[in-house]
Amino acid sequence: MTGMQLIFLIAAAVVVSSAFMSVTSRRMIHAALWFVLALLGVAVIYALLEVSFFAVVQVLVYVGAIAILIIFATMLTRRALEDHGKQFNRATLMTLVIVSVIFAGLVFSLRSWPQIQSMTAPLSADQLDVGVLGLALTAPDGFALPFEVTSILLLAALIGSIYVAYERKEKKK
Amino acid sequence: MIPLYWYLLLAALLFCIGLFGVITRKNAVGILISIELMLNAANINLLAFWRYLYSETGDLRGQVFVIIIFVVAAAEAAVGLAMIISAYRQKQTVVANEIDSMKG
Amino acid sequence: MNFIYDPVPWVINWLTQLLLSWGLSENFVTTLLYLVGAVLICLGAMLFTTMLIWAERKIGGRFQDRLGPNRVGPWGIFQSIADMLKIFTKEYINPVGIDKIPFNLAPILAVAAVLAVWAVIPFSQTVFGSNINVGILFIIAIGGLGEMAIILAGFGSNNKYALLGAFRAVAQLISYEVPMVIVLLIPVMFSGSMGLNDIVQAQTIPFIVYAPVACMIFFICSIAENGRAPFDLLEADSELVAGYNIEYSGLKFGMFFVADFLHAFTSAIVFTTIFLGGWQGPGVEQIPVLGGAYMLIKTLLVYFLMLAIRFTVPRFRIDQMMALNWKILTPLALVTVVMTALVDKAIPHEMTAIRIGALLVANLILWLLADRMITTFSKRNPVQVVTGKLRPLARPEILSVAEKETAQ
Amino acid sequence: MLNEWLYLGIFLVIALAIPAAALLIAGMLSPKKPNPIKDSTYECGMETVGVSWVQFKVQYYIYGLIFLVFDVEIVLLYPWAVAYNKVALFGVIELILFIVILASGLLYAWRKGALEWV
Repeated sequence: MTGMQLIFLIAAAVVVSSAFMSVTSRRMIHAALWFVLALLGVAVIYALLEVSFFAVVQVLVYVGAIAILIIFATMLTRRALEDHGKQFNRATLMTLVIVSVIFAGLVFSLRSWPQIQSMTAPLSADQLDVGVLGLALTAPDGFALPFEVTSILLLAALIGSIYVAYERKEKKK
Repeated sequence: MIPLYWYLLLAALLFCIGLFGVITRKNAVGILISIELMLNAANINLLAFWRYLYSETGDLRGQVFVIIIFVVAAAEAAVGLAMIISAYRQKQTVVANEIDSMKG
Repeated sequence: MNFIYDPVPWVINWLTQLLLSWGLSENFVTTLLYLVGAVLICLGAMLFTTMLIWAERKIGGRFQDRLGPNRVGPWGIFQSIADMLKIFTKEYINPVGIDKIPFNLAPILAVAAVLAVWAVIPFSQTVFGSNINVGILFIIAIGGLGEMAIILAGFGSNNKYALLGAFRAVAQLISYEVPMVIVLLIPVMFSGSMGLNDIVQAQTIPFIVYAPVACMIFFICSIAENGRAPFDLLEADSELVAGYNIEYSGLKFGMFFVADFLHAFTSAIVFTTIFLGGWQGPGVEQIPVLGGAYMLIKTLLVYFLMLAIRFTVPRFRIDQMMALNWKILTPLALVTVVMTALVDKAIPHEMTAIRIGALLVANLILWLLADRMITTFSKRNPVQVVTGKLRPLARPEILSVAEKETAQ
Repeated sequence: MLNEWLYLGIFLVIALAIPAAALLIAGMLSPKKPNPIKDSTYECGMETVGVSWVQFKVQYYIYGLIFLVFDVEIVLLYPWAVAYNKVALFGVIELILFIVILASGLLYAWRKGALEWV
């Protein structure tokens, strides 16, 4: 076993266990904190894949922004269902069975796939260059249109969520 | 080196945990967290496939897809949480089953 | 390689040869050297901080016409060591109802989030930890971990004020991250890389010369990210009890304290690296060790400037602070990026002098325009008048404008 | 690249370990004499009323929201900035379009009054 595999296994164990804790813990704020740990583990996985840009963006966007937003929202809605009451609905056992079946199916289909054992060489400096991605994102025959569309999607999300979340003044008075 | 299927197994496991959370969680914020976990699983898959099968060909579709998923995840978190907050303000609950009518 | 001209790589080289000659594997030697380097840098930064605390108190004293620490040792130079001994032996108080793991993790994470920035800083041409190709984003991302530490502290303390302080702090930090992230696009555009050493290498003429507006915005934002005056609302003792760290005692509080000072110095280093040319200076090509000296001098100058601002400028109100960020800095940063991209593209790259001149002029024009607009805006909306009664104001000329408004 | 990440990983572990070790040592040196008054929640001498989980106003969420959208968009511009010297004028126009879309979001928030700290 090489050092890299060891690091992968540790990171994967952290990801899986903290993801599990985050979907099962009672208090929502704990769930959010476990979620953060899972995200950091995923960032380590990205670093092992040598996609540094995405490893850093994972921390920046998920941990630095989305997780903080989730924590803010948890604080805003905490009066309901925080420590008391059941956190899960009745179908828990049934769901467990279904999810296990799905997982078994995924593993089975992976086993029958020919390229499953593929290995890879370290990336060359050219492939590591983030600028290549930038060029592809702005080239007219590349991904320029999807890139602009994402910005419109975010604009729509911003306007929509401010409209929904913002307390109207006249209601308060 | 790490074989490809390790990444795929991890992603599958993460996806199933997320799915479990989405179905069983009562708290709407919890459901959102679970969805984000599933999106992360998809991202691991996309990047692993790009790295192992497409990195030599100069095909960047895998990476661009991940970028778009980041954007979608951000938009989803923003709008989803805003709706949860709004629903909480109207009905004082974050239990997904109880927010079943959209009428204010 | 000469020991006197470039000592650190010389030592590293010698150590590598020595360890390899003992028959250790190459990977193991690399890992071991990385470990030693990391420990040295972290410990060095922490110990340096204790000296900085003394310097800051001394300089702060002089700014405010006091003596500052003057009892322990000559000029009170051992004051920090005495404080350190004291804080090491103080009791940890664990208040009722704390959430143990977040409560204890928060001070560790607060320090680690600042220390980690030092991993990517180039100290001289040949001495840098990691010239990772996403260095700038790494620094910003690590800042996100600092926010997480604040949230952990606020939530773990089981105290209303701590939680409220934490939320205010996080709101401030994330807000000021926005113009900072926007403005950092400009050095990346000029140098064509996100690696910090590449950015320094590109600065034969420091970026402050031809991106002064970006530089100014970054400077303001990094002061705000430190939570120092005039942006010290996070621990404004007259408003909040003490902010998110209210329930901490002993060295756990000390860790937040250290993180605060270390953060200020770290932002001075980052500022030097990104806008002042880092280790660049006359003669570094021949004698790389000079680069370290240039770096230190520049950083200390920036740090002194930060101290000067801290000890002279009064504090913002929170609404003013947020307005400054969202209504002035963010739009200005967006305009700066667009303008820089256009001007830089318009003039061919070979005409360096003209390009730099044009960028400088464009920046100055932008600065004047922004200043004009802010002045007009603030004249038009002078003060918030509270139900017909005027607040006492420090600047009478604004008062007269406000009076005119109410008279109409 | 993996070597750079190895260094970063080691550095992060050390950066976590040093403060943790300091806290542990101080914990061994320091006295432990808890009593109920000392351990009570500090609220300027007042008795604590209710749980610490006060309700927060939505303004924090709004700032978080605008921050999230800006952060994601700008971070996606970084690959563009790295490639800046190689992109044609079309790339710059695209940037302007991108930033105009972003700025209109900010303008909406401004008009809506979502940027005011009330």
